[in-house]
Amino acid sequence: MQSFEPLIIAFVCNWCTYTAADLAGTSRLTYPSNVRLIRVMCTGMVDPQYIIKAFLEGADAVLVSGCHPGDCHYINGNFKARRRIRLLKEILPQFGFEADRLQLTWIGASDGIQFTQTMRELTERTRELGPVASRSQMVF
Amino acid sequence: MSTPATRHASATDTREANPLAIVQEMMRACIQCGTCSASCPNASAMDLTPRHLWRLVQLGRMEKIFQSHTFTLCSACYYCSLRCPRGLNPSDAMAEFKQIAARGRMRQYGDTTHFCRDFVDNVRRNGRLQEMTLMTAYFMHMRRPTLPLRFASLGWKLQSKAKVSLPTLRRGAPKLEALFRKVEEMEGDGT
Amino acid sequence: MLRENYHAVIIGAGIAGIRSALDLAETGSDVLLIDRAAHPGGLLSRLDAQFPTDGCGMCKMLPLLERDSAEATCLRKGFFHERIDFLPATELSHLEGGPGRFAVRLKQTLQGVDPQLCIGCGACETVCPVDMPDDFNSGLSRSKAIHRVVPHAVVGAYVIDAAACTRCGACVPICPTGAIDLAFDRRKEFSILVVDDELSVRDSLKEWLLNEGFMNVQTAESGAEALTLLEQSDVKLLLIDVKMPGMDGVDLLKQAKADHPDRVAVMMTAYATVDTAVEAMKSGALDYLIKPFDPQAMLAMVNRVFQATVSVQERQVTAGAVILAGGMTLFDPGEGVNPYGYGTHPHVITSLAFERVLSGCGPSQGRLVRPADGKPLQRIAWLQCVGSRDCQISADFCSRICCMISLKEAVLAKNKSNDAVETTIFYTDMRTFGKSFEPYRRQAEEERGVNLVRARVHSVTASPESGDPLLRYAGLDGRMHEAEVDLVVLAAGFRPSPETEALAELTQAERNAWGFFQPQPFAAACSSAEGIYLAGACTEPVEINAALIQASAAALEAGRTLRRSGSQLALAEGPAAKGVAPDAPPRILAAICTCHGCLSETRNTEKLISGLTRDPAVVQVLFVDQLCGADGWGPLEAAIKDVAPNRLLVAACHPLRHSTHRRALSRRTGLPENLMTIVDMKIEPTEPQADTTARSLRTALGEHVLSASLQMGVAFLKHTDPTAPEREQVQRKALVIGGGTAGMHAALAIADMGYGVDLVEKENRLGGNLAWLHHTLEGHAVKPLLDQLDDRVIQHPKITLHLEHEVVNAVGRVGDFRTTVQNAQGRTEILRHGVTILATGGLEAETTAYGYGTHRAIVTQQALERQIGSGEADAAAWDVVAMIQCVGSREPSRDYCSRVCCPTAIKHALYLKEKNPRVQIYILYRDVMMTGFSESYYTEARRAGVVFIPYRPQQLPGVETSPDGIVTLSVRDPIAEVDLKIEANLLVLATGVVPRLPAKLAAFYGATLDSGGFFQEADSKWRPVDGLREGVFACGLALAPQTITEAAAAGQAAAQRALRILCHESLSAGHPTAAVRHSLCVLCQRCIDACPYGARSVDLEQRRLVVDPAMCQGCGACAAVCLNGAAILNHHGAGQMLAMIDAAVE
Amino acid sequence: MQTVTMEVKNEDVADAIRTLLGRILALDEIDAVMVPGRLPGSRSVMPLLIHDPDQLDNSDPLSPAFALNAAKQVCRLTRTATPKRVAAVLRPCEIRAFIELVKLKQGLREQVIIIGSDCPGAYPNKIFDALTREGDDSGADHGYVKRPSVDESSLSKACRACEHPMPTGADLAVCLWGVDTGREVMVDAQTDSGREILDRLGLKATPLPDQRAAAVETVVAERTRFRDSMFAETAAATDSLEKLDHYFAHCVNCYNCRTACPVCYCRQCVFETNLFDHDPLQYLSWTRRKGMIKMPTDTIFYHLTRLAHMSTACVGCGQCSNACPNDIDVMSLFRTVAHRTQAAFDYQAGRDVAERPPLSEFREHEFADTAGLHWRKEA
Repeated sequence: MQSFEPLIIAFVCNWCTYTAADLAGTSRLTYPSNVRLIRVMCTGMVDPQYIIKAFLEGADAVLVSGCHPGDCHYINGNFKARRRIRLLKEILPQFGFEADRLQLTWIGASDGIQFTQTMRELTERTRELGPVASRSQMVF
Repeated sequence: MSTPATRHASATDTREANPLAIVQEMMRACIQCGTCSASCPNASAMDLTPRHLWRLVQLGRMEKIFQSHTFTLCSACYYCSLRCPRGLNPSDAMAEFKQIAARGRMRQYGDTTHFCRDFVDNVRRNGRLQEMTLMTAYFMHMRRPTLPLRFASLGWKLQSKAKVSLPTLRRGAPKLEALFRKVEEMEGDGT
Repeated sequence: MLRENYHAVIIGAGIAGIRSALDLAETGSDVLLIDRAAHPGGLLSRLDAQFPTDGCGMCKMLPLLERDSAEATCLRKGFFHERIDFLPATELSHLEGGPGRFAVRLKQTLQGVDPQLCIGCGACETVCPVDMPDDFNSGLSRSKAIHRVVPHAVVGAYVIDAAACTRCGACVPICPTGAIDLAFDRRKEFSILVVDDELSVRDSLKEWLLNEGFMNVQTAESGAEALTLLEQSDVKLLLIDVKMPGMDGVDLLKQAKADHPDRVAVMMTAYATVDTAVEAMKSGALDYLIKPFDPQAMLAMVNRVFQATVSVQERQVTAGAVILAGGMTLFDPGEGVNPYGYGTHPHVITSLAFERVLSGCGPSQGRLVRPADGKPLQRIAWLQCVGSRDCQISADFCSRICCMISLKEAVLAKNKSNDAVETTIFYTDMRTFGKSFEPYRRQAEEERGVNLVRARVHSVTASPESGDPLLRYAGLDGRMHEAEVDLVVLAAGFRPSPETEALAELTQAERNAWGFFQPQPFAAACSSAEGIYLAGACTEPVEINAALIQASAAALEAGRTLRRSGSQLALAEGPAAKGVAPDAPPRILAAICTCHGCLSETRNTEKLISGLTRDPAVVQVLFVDQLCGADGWGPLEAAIKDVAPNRLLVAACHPLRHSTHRRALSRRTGLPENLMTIVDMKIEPTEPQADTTARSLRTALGEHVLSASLQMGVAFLKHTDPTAPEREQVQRKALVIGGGTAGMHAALAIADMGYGVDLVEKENRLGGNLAWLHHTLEGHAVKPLLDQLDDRVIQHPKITLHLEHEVVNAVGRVGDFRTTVQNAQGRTEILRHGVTILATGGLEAETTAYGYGTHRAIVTQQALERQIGSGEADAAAWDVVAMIQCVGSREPSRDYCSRVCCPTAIKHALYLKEKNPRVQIYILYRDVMMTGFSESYYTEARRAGVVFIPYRPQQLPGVETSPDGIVTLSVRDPIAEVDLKIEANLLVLATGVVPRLPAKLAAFYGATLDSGGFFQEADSKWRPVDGLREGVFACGLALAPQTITEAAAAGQAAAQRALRILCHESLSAGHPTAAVRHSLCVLCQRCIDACPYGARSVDLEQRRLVVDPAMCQGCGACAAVCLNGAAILNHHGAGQMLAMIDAAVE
Repeated sequence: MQTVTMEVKNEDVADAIRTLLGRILALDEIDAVMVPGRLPGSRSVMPLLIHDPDQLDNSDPLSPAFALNAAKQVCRLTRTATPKRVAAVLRPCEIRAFIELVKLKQGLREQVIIIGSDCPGAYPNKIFDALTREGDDSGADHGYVKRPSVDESSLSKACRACEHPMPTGADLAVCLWGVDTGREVMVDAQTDSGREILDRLGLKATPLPDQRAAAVETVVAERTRFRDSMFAETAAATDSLEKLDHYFAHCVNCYNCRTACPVCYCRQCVFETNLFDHDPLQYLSWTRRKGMIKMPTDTIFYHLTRLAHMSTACVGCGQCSNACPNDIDVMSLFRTVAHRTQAAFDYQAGRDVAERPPLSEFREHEFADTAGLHWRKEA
């Protein structure tokens, strides 16, 4: 268990959180290499399917991160995302994916530090949770 | 209490018709921000704040202004003028009130007006201030027999500390006289 | 890289400059955008959030049509448009010619770091020994002499502060890409001549200079010797002693300058001859040094001269028009009297600095702590009007936006602290003049608990115990109050930006008394100089909304000039690159940047190659060095020609850096840009090696992550749909509804650009409110404007006027609307047009308050203006006139400030005072909204003796009428503490403005109304005249309460926005764009609800769902809401996403 | 008119309803009635669209089973506006499903007069099939109405767990509970159109009996009890990925559950589109990574996605379980999840046509807790 390194898939919006990720990079801040960033145009385009797929295929946590409320480049995509995450937070924990494994955050363009902190904290939390129970034996 | 809005002075008013005109001219642009009042070191002793006073000026409330002793407390430190965001000169306006009061020989400011006049006369006559003669002249002008009593303890204190000079020769007087004449000439109206 | 000929040069790359540049570029102009600063974005690059949205949203300025012409990225990272070149650190040095044929000379200061080579790794920063205040964070944090200009910036990220740099040289070897040039070689060559009759002076100077790296120093002991040497070598700098036997210093100077005026000379003088040295400066000496001088001062001066010589690059271009968009700069509260102790009291900062305190990349990383000592903030005070509305410092104007900025900062502070922080704003008038500002204020005050105190704090002292700021102020209650706070934020006003004076001289554009550029009457974007236009805050401190409207108007005026002078615009239709057949199997070329060898050293490249080529779609893997430079893209281009891939995967650092290269590569190879993907390798410097200071690079990604990133890139490309998007034809004609100020300006603007306009007006005449307006606050008569507009509209061959017509129905989409108009007789006509401009205007609001309608002496401001216009107003007959402001406005039922009422009341008061100096005028107000330069008229009105009496909405003035024609007002004066009875001959009510935009009409075009009934903009800050649905625009009073000049500018702005569409024969989608797979679609229409842009609709005839590709912005909300993939987002599709997830977990 | 009474002769409640349908069909504006009925030559129950009043004899408005949820069939009849309307006899779960479909623009509510009745529940298709094959379905017919004489345990699990057995949302509700069905049934108008229809049928007005509320409450309480224990059982049976996999171990990706689902309104499920036509290399890549994969793939992915897509619209009719060839209890899982997801959005599928599906809308200020790292707040 000690050597467990979680895999985290982060769907980040092109406008805010991706900029924050870049800002973290240019500020020479590092975040755990456990995280795989998938840039999306907007959190509002993250289909619940993607998150389910990520969990089934091997993600130990999934983060969806976009602009602060009111900041969305596409006006309200982040609000739509929030409802979808709310929905999945009802469904996934029922099947052994602890609620903490799915996270939604608002990380603005200037929040480079917050970005790395979030990544670190999520990695740490996921490490605590350990691997998704019995997934490795499943052959669905 | 409701009062009708008093007539407002305009630039064409003569000083006689509206003694306030000159102060109104000076303080019209006041926006009542209160910087003067907050800046004023004597504000706590004033019955009306300077801002209140300027507002009364704008409204032409002569009687209320001259019921107040606010302007007599102005020590002309010019803090207000330094800070006024409208670039006005409240210190000078205060001085102008004093002038109006003096010119109008307003009884309520008699103390101040007489004292001021006797002070100047004393210096003019003696070339310097002679406290004893100043107070004598002041008491005479005030014609209030009880008045000297009010100053008695102060006078005693000052005298015990040798702060009151005895009458001396009028050494500087001739030189000062020329100065006073020149001022009179410049002011023209002899007040 | 740069072009030689531009359609327009825009000076200032703040948001107004960017707006003008984009507007011009989107209508086919090549634009050169320059800025004094090393980065675009101006003041706003330092702000994370704006009022009243409390968000950023700057990216909403990016093109919505032909989206692919610009990079879809946060504007704070950088700004790229294919028709815009941006030159940082550049100033105008000379301007010649006129409209259509300006010769523009520019002076660019090189920043010591080559932006093409710098990869932003930051190695230099770690070794730089110079610790200095960080400008970007308003000096609240520290930076190095070599530093990042904007934390977010990706390209041209680092610059050297030449004044602070000690030229220690540490950064040069450590830079892995050799991007830093401290000009040591040129320093060695830089030729200096020291002329002094004293040997000791000559020798010591020479030694000092040699030590500083200036190896080419000659000396001469006399003027004659110096002249000989000057003939022999190309001396750049002379240090001349004033007093020498024989030819003296000044004579030598004159002769030396006579041949080479560019030569720089510095005089050296003893104290006794300072006058001579000063005199010498008139003969061309740069400066003088007094002997005995400090070697450091001497060397600093020589360094300055050297820097100016080597680091300035001159450029010359031509331009058809010039737009000045230099913006404004913050007033320095430390200037002058400085009653608030700015710069001396540690806990007094400016509002701009507080923005940095709030920022996630600010000095405290967004934690709400006091900058000076890190104490958590619990009490913050804002002081308004610092450097504004202050006649003592020649600032008899209002900086207009500070009230809202402070409100916003207070709300943001509340947000950050979960409402724990106590916030107090000390103000004189809370100027919430925009249409959404009043509700913002109410919310801040009532819901968020921001304290608003109407008082002016006269000075700030320190608490003797805690050292915390102590504020003293006179309350409205007449008592003195004291408040101790943790931090004082000075709502500093604004001043013209520093280069304004020089620009005015170069361009001959006039300035006003405050130093801002002076626009022409009714033409906010026009300067006094022909061909020179004005955008944004260079004319007056303004908010984003107004700056952008004016910027669009400036673009319009520039475009008009270009057209008049016959400039050919370079609008290419259709994608240059050929598409790829959808059924062609993917052939991916993967090019991986080895970034100065870092990859080959540390990576098992074989493993990478075998990993990638396991997928047969990857046809070749190529390792290239320095893909970021021109060197790298050459081999790549050759490989593309050789391998003929139909997809390209690039792994390099910072995708944005490669924008220009990628575009060029696409043009040259024909491979569409959307089939190229750049994976960010996040290159980082390694720790210094033990034996050398030099660093190498590594990618910050672990080996496994890099491999996964590449696989994800392959997955993304492999599953992308290569089909080129379709184009939709455009009806190149405009419909303008409403023939008032805004409508006429819009119609003329579009018609002047050669497109047909149908102008529909309900009334039987043009002009709208111009018909009754008599003169403006500034004293301009309105009638001539109306006559001129009326004439031009009627005579314009491109304008078809439909008087007494109304719109009864409309259908369509951007590029193709069909509108049915009907005349009074009921005859209808169908108009086809590509764009719609709603300029339906507004009216003075009706009222029944204060006895209006019951007495003839109670009138509205409009009625008074009519009386003035007709000569009926008999000022001489009136002794007392009273006015009440905010009648029915700024109340929950009509929750906006009508903005024009205060200027109108004051205009009328001044008019009456002029006609009858004895008339007494009382204006009853809540907050006097004399924003910007109109403030000076407020001062004037006060000076003229107009009495202003504040009232509170909780306690409205009373009005009684009597049969003798006198109206008696009763109101309490809170300062004088008296109840006033004002017996007036005339009571004038300012009832404000209401829009005249029927919801039904707006709905025809998919537009909606805001809570006040005005047109709802797509974004109140960033898209001020656009509807959310593309192709529909609004201006004038239908948009917001506006003055004539503002309405004219809004009309032009709307026209400019419309021209972006009309200038195309057809419109195309960008990448990504949504589409529909009809075979799967069951018309549940959830996607229609999800689309924020109204780009989706049901085609009722064909019973199928359609997407307007031009309106779609590619957010993908539709695809996420669609359950079975009938709604898809091309180029970011579900197939790509699922494949990327698979690759990510590999 | 609000409520009318209809006489029941020979204890044949169904016949009383047939009489009602006859009167409705006689109205000018009604073109046809859709009602469950016995197919000629078989005892199987299917929705019949009847125009000829004589054919009403084939109808079985209180049929003890439903082979399919008829909501989709109503959609077929109401996709576009027609000059005349139809009437449809629907079970409460069918009404709810239809309302969900109306929200998704698959049918027009105003095109149909919905007649519902208190629903005693239905037999699972297989049991009913067995009963009819035995040729004696009297127990499955007559006695059915006279619950509780029917053996509850033989009813479908979905019905036993159905806490909404009332025809909410119908224009006309046939009331059986709390009514002496030996003598009469009552028809209550629940909408304006329902009242208009009743006005024109010339039936006798009557108030609803007082004891009805208590009778309904008893049924609902019993079902809620059953439902909650079903939730607990199902949750326990699926609370890990391993158990979930086990739950669906027999799934063959036939997608019958989604075809039978009344609210799964897609023409073709996303899992049947080319998005899941994986490249052969893809399968190999998966098995390379995992060592072994089950074919066909994407089974759990499908069920979880369908939960995400449809659980907020689930009306609990149980047709998914009915349709499963391998007897997977899809319904129990769906209902267990749907109960949570619908509660999360304060939503109830089919309750009100004016309520928008939770994922079709959003508000600026809501679910503040959903964003941000949870454990951070606790700290």
